[in-house]
Amino acid sequence: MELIIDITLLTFLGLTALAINRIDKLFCIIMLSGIYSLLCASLFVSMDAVDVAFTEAAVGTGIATVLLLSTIGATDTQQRSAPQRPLFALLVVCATGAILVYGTMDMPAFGDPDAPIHHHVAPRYLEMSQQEVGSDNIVTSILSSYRGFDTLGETVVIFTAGLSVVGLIGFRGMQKFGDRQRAAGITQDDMGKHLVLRIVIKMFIPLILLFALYVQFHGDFGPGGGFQAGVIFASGFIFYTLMFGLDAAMRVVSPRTLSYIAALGVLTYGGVGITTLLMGGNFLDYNVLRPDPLQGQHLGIFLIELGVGTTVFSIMVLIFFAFSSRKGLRQ
Amino acid sequence: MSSILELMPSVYAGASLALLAVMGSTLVRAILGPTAFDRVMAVNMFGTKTVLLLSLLGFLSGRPDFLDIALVYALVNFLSTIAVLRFFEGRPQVVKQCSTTDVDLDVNHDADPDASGPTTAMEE
Amino acid sequence: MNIGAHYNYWVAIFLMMTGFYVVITHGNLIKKLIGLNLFTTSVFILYISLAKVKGGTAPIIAPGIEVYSNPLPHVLILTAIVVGVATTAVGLALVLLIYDRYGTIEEDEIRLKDDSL
Amino acid sequence: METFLVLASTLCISMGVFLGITGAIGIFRMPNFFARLHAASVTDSGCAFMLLFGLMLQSGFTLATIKLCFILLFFLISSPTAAHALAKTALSCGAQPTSSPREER
Amino acid sequence: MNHLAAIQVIIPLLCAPLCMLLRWRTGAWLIATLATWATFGVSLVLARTVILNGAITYDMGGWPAPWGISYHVDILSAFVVLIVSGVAALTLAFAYKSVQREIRPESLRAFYALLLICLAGLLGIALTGDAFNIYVFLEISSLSAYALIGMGQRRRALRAAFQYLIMGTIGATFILIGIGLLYSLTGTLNIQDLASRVEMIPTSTYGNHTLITAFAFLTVGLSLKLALFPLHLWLPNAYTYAPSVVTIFLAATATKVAVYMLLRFSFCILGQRFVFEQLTLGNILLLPSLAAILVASLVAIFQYDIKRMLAYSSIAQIGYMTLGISLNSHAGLSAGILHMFNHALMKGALFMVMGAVAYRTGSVYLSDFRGLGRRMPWTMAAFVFGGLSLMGVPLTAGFISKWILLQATLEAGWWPVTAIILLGSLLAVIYIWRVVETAYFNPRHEIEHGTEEAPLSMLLPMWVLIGANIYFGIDTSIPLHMAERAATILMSGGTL
Repeated sequence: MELIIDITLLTFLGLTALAINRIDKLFCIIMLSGIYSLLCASLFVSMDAVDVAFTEAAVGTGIATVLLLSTIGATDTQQRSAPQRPLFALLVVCATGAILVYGTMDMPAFGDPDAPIHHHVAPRYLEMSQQEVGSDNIVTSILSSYRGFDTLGETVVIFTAGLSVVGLIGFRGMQKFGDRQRAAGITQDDMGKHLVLRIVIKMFIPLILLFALYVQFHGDFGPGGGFQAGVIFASGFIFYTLMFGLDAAMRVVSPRTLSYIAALGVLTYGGVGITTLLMGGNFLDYNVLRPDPLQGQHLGIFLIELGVGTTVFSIMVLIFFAFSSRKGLRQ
Repeated sequence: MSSILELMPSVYAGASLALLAVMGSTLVRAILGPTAFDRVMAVNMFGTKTVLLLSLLGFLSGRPDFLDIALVYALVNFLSTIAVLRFFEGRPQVVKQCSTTDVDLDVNHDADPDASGPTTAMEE
Repeated sequence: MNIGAHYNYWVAIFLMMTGFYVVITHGNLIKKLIGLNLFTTSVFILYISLAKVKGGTAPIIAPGIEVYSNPLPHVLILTAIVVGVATTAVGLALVLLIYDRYGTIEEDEIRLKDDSL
Repeated sequence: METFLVLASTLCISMGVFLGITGAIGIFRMPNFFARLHAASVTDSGCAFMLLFGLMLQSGFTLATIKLCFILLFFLISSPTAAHALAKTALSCGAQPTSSPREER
Repeated sequence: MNHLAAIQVIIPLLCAPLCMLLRWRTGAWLIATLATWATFGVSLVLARTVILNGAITYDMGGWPAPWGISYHVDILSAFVVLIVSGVAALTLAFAYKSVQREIRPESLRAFYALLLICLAGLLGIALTGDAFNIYVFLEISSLSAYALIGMGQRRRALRAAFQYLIMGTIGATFILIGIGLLYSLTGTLNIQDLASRVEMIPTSTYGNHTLITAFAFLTVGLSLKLALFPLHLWLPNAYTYAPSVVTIFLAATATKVAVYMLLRFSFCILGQRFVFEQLTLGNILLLPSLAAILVASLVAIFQYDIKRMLAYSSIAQIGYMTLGISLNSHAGLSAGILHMFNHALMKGALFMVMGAVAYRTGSVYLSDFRGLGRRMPWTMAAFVFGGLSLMGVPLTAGFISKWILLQATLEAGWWPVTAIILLGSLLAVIYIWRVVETAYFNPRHEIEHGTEEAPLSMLLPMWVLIGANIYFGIDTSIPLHMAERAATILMSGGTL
């Protein structure tokens, strides 16, 4: 049964990818890339990758589609140029594809239980992580404790993305949006006419933020964690901005404070690492945080998930503010 | 008694196959859809069907506590629909650019962004 | 059942190649970024299909379940998804500024505008 | 009791699936956008309600039922609103709901 | 003090958010400079401890090697870390004045934070002993590099940054595929554990195909990051249109770390025996490196924008490094590693001269250099010395690495290759002389706009680099010794 679901989802993915390649209207491609991420996420669920499906859906369909839409909102929705040098590209692509297929010939079959990767490092995570780290969700325990330095790198990558948007577009660019709107005489640049939508969204935003907090602190026992919580929290803010306009949203939280929150998030994560250093353990070794190592692990994971959540939330909202502040430039 | 409960997984399996078929047809509509709004509707419908498929998969694989993911899908699906509507807010000429078939919408004058109200007829 | 054994990998490779093709041929900068997104997402499918164990469930310890899928590729892919989003965000910021300064997001028009200086 | 629950949930799920399939056929048969939107959104909400209700019957009083309730609640509110907003924007952006299919221009 | 390896990466990584928290703009520069000087100090101590008592391993989070992420710092990593943090310290000292002219004041804090993050990414790659961690820190350094290049004044900087982003991400994804295939064969991600388990795979039967494909993808991905000849298209635009400070930093460090990754993956993980005997990496690398040396130097001669000329000469110098590696001999390898060090010194100094000239005259075209010999004597003198080192004139660092490379090629009996190396140096003489001739011997310059000498804060770091160039040309003991020991470790498969 699972095989049939896998194969159908994969054929849908192939179909969407071909459609994305053929259609030349940018808006249609963005919609199809939204569907592509949804399909990917359901494929991940059917392959038991629950946290990854969570993140891929929240990021691929949510944030990426919203950012792409605000980009083509500020630029143009027409793809004019025909594909250049298709034959050469087809050659290169087929060559790489052939090498890859040649490479997978020796790989273990799909779902084969005695593949090497299931017998070397992974068994210890599955057996020992409850005694050593004390969280049911093995992925969270690896993410935050065994390979915690990778997650610090991940947080810094998100922080870099936010910094580059701030460096390239700049805070003043975002502030200028307000007076550019007023100059153009558009007083209410929001979806004022949608009364029903406004009430529903006003009702939903607090629930969404509450759900984000649930996901944040539920990371140990079920799918979820800092990154997913940050994205959902940011989608609550994005809902607010879409409904009530960028000016109102910027009055709620200004881009400058968002960059401070992001910096504090990364510093929380790094700070936990440095306190473990000062308390005698290695960098990011949570056992030294509390007398009882298991509690230390819980405290450490809690703090760094908080750091990841704050950083991701503030950077996602910051990038969205920067992109939607370019909206008025085109007219 | 237990024989009745054995029936349920096959019901789930049948339902998820049907849902896959529905998702397939929505996907085809999303790719072919003449007007831009068809695509938005198709994506919205695709999202809801995926949520239902996930709930069924959760029950099929015996781990019903994964329904948080289904809830996030519903949330994200709603978010992308609202973002698209925000994108189309007050920009009718953009809608024509985004429709694939260059159906000659008899637009006598280019509707300026603020004029609301129907000015064109749009169908296959 | 050889086809079932490698079907995942072959479709992942097909998606990779479609994304790669889109990146190489299409001049529109936003379409290139979407192609890049296709390319990286299909590498994730390759990783996750490595991790699946037949008969295993998600790596969240639940009473009475013995066989779990391998959690390590999931962690790697969580980081890689974040990297993918960050790259797309920086790419889109650059596209916005390129449109600001060049007035177009088609690669050949940009090249024309630069060569005509 | 057990058999009743099983029968009820099978009935609900098959009803939901039936609605889903009608929706799928509807979006291809309907002449223009608004008719298609009507077909899609009505069957969407219906299919979601019936299917989730069927699953709720199956899972009894556990955490899963509460989560299913949340999903059902969210669907019942968000799906019609999204369809309404989509129709409103389509109307304001020039889509003309033709009264009858014969006026094919 | 065994936390050195962790502190080395943490200082720049956590000082970057600090830069963002300050409202005081020059404070950001202050934090950045202090952070880089502290990192340089730590790298000196680290290098000393590694030289004295061998490789340091440091388990992040307290988890032992194959389960957690562990840092393995051997001579080669310490050598690369020394280069990267030294150049970073001097670049930040140089950056105070130069950035005020080239970066918008409001995005100054973001600029310094990104520079620190790029430094942390490069250091992270050099130190880590975990294959996936290399990919994460590679992405950190490349992402900040895209943004830094995009901040250039001219609109072409945006185009160059976008092109670099596309090619860089494709390269990084190829590396990710390579790591994934290696992981699917062995099950671990720690480099030493990976190396031991790759040996166990009987490459004749099972696992041969996947190993070869993993090696192919890793080499293509790394040579894209390395800007090896056919895949170098992003480098000239990126270095020409980026702000001068970014060009100085990237030119002297980013490609060296990419060479380090190539060494680490092909020698330590896949094993020197497998890579060179079975897959003949030697011949695969030989042709592109020779092409790089010749074609890049030839193209450099006809460039009017001197920064672009130096960018092409960087591609040629990278050809020398990969040539050293492809010789597959101890001497060749140590020549390649030593050239990483010398090239960082040369290119750092030359691009600092470009920064000073751009600071004074606004652009670095050949016509701007007319009469600079008199008006900016110190800067142009630094250019002359840097040029001499680039050509490989005796008593300079460039000569040492060329000399050892020539010995290695003669020892291997490839006399046509030695001829090409000498031809490459000859071409270097031509394109350096072109600039020196316009600067010193050009007759009268019509409009004598009063550009006086570059400020002291720029001249000092420039001359420190030139001094290092000359000092390490004469007393080559330290870098040569480190390069040779690194070569022995690599030839023995990184387990020593």
